[in-house]
Amino acid sequence: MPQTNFIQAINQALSEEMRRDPNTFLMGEDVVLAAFGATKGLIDKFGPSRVRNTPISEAGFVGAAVGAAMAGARPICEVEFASFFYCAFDQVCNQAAKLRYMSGGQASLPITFRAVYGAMGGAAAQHSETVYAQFLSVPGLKLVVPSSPSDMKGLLKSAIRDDNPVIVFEHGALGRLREEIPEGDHLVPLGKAAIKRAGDNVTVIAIGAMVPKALRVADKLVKESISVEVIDPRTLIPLDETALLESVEKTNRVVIADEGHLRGGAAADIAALIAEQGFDHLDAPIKRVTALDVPIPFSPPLEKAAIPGEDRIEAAIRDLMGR
Amino acid sequence: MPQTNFIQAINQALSEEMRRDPNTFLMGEDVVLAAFGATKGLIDKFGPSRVRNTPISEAGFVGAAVGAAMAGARPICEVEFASFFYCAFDQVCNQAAKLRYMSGGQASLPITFRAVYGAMGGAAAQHSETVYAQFLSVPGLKLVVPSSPSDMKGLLKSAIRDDNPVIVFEHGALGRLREEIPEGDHLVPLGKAAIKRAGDNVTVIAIGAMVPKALRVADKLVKESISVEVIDPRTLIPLDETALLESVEKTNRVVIADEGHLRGGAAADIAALIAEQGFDHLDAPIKRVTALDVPIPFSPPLEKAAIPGEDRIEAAIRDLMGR
Amino acid sequence: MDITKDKLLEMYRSMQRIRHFESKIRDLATANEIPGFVHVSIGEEASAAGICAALRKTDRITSTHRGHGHLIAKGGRLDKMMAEIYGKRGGYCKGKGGSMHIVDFSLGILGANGIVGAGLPIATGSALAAQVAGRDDVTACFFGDGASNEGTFHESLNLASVWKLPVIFVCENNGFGEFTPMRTVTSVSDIAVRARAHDLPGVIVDGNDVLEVFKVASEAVARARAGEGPTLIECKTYRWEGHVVGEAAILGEYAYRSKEEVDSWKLKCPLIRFEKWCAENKKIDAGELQRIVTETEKELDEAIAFARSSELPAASEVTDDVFA
Amino acid sequence: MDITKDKLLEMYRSMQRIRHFESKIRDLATANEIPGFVHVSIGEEASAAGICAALRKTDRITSTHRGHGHLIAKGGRLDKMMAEIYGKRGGYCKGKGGSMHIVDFSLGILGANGIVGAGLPIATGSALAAQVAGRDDVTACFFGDGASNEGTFHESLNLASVWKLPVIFVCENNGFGEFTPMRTVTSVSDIAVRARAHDLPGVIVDGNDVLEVFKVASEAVARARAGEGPTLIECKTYRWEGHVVGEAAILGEYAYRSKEEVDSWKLKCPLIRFEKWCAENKKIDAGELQRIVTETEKELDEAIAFARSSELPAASEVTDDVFA
Ligand SMILES: Cc1ncc(C[n+]2csc(CCOP(=O)(O)OP(=O)(O)O)c2C)c(N)n1
Ligand SMILES: Cc1ncc(C[n+]2csc(CCOP(=O)(O)OP(=O)(O)O)c2C)c(N)n1
Ligand SMILES: [Mg+2]
Ligand SMILES: [Mg+2]
Repeated sequence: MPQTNFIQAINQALSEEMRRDPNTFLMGEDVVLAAFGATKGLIDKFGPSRVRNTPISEAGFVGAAVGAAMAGARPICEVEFASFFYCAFDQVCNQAAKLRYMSGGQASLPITFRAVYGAMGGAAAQHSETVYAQFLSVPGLKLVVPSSPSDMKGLLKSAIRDDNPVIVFEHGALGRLREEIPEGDHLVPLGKAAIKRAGDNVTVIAIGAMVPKALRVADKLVKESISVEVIDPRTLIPLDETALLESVEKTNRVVIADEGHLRGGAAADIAALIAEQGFDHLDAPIKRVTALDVPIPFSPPLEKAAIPGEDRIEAAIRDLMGR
Repeated sequence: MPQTNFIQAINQALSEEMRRDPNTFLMGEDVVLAAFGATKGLIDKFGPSRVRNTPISEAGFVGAAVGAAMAGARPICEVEFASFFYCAFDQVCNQAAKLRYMSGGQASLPITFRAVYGAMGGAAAQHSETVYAQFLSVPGLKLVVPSSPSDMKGLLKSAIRDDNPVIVFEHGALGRLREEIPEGDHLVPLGKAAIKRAGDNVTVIAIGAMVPKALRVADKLVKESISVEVIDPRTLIPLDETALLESVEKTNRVVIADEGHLRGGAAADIAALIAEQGFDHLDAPIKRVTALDVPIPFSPPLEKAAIPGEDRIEAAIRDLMGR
Repeated sequence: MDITKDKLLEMYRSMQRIRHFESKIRDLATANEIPGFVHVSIGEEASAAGICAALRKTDRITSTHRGHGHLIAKGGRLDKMMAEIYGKRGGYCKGKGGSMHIVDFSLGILGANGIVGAGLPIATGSALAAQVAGRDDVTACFFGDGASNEGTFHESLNLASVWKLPVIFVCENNGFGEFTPMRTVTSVSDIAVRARAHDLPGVIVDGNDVLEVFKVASEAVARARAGEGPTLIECKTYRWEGHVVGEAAILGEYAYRSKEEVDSWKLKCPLIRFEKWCAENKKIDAGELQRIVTETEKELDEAIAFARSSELPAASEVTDDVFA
Repeated sequence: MDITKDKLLEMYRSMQRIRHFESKIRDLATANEIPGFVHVSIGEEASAAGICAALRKTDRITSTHRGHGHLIAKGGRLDKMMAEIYGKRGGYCKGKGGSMHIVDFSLGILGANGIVGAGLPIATGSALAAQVAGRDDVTACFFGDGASNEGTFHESLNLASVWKLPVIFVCENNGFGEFTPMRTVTSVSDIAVRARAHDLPGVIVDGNDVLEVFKVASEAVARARAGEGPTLIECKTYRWEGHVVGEAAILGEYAYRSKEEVDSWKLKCPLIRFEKWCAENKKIDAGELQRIVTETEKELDEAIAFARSSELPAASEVTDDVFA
């Protein structure tokens, strides 16, 4: 089977789902020419009514996606860099997330948002945000952070079919990762974690771009007979709490690796879950490996220092193992 | 000494600091007539140039506060309900919080934002948000959540004098709480927690409106010889980690009470800190008492069910004590 | 333009239903029988009635914090609205929404909204959905003069204009945003002027004249339905009551506008004006109008009875309806 | 209006410094010697130079992602800019900002900005600070045609107009936002029209004619300084290069505009035009202009040498500068 990268995986998912459901349409800044490549060629397949370049008006077009969903469409709305969600936070947090609940369940809002997040090499503070932490406390949203092309395709397809607002995050530095993707209608359900590597001594819960890093560390440490289990929640909302807690029950030690910040980040969210529900299985403190609490700096050595690398995952594991 | 309520405390702080520093000025929607009362009479003291009603343009005037601070002023910017920050999230998260760091320390941004948050009785989902959780992961901001009039006055005065963007949150249902405020230039430093009640068996870390609730529960349980320590972080950034950890070291049991949501909330953030740095002192799981993960509903019985009440704080304490 | 008698009766009924409903809501909120913030639209009935009379059932509307009137004019049921405002399970949103968040999807009411300016992108998107699906439904979007200072106003007008979306932007200019006079925070005195910034027609209409509103709305709807794009209609009007029920208790009476000003607008009551017009033009006799009033009183009484007798939601319902 | 020879030389030097700097940056980025996203403004030099020539040192500017030119024209040092773009410690922001975030407070440069439309409220606030403090400093705000579709554009114009703030809004209309032609996403063909939505003067100027830009800017600055409020100036111009350096490698050459179109604008080069004008009007002789070119080349060489020899920041510096 051919190797597929992230961008191609996204393109396949969009193409298949837009073909499958004529209620879907795509909009966002420059989706026609596809700055990042993911939406390339869709204009030829689906035409200008279903593939629309928007003005640079995030609040306007994100809000329009909300309205379109309320009126029976199934919009796929791209927000280039996840940091630009800040320009449309009301539309996501106060409208999309809440309208169903506030209407007593009358409204259904099948919207898929896509955005690129994370430090990708010199994009600097305003373009490198790991924004998902700020959506965690907004009931009504689903949050998807795939770590591989195959998961991306399967999760994005599920997101598009979901009847709720779902945000699918794509790490800006994972674009070249390649793998085989199962043929056919490959779906990955929202809310199922994946054990990316089984192990016995320490659980590493890794999110998004941290998954490949954690796997490399696990590869390395196995030579020293440290057996690391790498588990990827894949979706932060809904969160597969059972899978995470079961892993901790097995290993009794946990590191949570996330590119977001330490304070108020997704790692804190998962740590709190385990400290509450998995406490009795823990033999050691819950370690977090995250970005430093600074805006992401521009200069490469500073950026590298700010975001969590393999060295820090390894150090955390060794610390827990006393080695 | 006279009893002062929250609104009066804010008014005093604003009035004193605006008199003290001619670089300060106040702007926001309806600050002249003062919908909530806190800014009442300031127009008469400081005139229309320093007390300005803005258009309903949150991104515009919050961004203007940022620009004014960069140009040497010390703006105090009111955003009525904290939920309206969503309309100005870029200006707070991507501009105010980051400009100093991105400029390599050239810019200093002495801005004080004020906003009312929380469930206040039928304000419904779009006006009842506990927004501070979403600013926790934004390095560069300071977050203040006072629980009493005296703290409000002292913290707000410190916030105005601080050279960084500080957001001061005021719970919408605490307006009538009264207490004596020390005379003179009453300042409470940012970053110092307050032990609101000392105790030995369980620590309750309570934020904002949860503090009076926790104190009432502590009052009740002392009759059953359960000694509850109630500690109020007062500022979430900077966080007085030492004080929180010391309390846990003493009591070995902790409940975190916050009106924000469970997932991704301020309670999760503090729980993660303790699970990492206070783990060895813990005898029991870290309990969180928070709002349910639903948008805050309108109808009074639903609102009551959604937000954390004294009953739930009490239950969590009893659970930890095995009683 | 000739308006049929049925249309005239429909508009009058709308205005009466709004006036009765809002007056009652004001009294109930003043008496603390209703929780939360309540904004009523007494004095502004003609714009809601005139615009919605130009719409058909499959057309949609978005509304605001001051939304009861729009919802009623689009056919909203008084009983379910009243029950919602009481926070009862029998309400439109099972008590989860309240005054600022009432929705009726079956009538194309996409909702009141507590966030100023939030309805504009939603209405634009609703019109976009119609265009993508090839249906000719129109969406009308109500908002205030204050909302026209939000960026979403301009972003929506631009998007709707570029894509020629079937949407009618209806600015109810009542001269105030909360307690702040429009002229102190808005650079222009006519919001309609702002249409030019987005190359769409901007029309000013006497918002207290339901017939004029209906005429202008009908043209805009026809344009939209024909694929010719959006229109901005500015209805000049006034709210008789405070911004929010209960404000006088905090601010005092006439804290930001004079009694004379308020009284002068009461003389321009859209209902009385319509009644006079009917009498002068011998269109509808007073008895027929009076019957509508009587029917409306009855409808309102029943709505209140329904709301009062409806149950409060159970605490266990709090977790329902977050996700589909 | 008579422009002094010093002013003419100043503007020419600005344009040359921009052209040289940007051309070099393009080459360095193409050669991967510079990290991150880089946007250059070749072809748009006249608007930066003409506007900033009308400002004094205590006046302030805000800029955009395509900001090098504005910063240079306001007096930014090429060496510290270059070092910043290299991510070096000797850069304006110690390497923390990069191309999109350069700031020089001592020169009133409040910063480039990576967020489209974000500079407008900041500029408005900068002007507000001047007004509150009773100083007569003016703030100029650069932004693109694309940015004029952001709500912040309108919110800022409205605020500045209502409060008569000393700010000049400068729209550099180059016809594109990224790869999207303006006409497909913008409802009007002249951004200046949008000034009317906020009751301020809107002026269109040939953005490749530095003399015209300077004249219009001088009038706007005088107005602002005199307390008469803001002006919107639309400079019609064009970017010769791609939106971002390296885009052709992804999209191919001429993916969204024709070679003919690009070439036709190169014929309108603002520098050549100015040189011709000098020759025709015998204002400045060619030798004097040539000396500026030579000096600029030397300044640039030194800037690159400075940037290359400056150290990268140490990892330990990452936690500095978050809080004051
Ligand atoms: C984004 C946002 N900002 C502020 C408010 C508070 N607020 C509620 S209504 C209102 C005034 C709105 O004025 P206008 O749009 O003219 O409508 P009107 O009340 O006059 O009908 C304000 C400021 C809000 N709900 N949402
Ligand atoms: C809020 C926001 N949305 C989108 C982007 C991505 N982006 C960067 S530059 C650009 C185009 C800007 O166009 P224009 O304002 O005309 O400036 P120009 O690039 O033509 O100078 C876009 C869409 C951004 N940086 N910020
Ligand atoms: Mg109004
Ligand atoms: Mg442009």
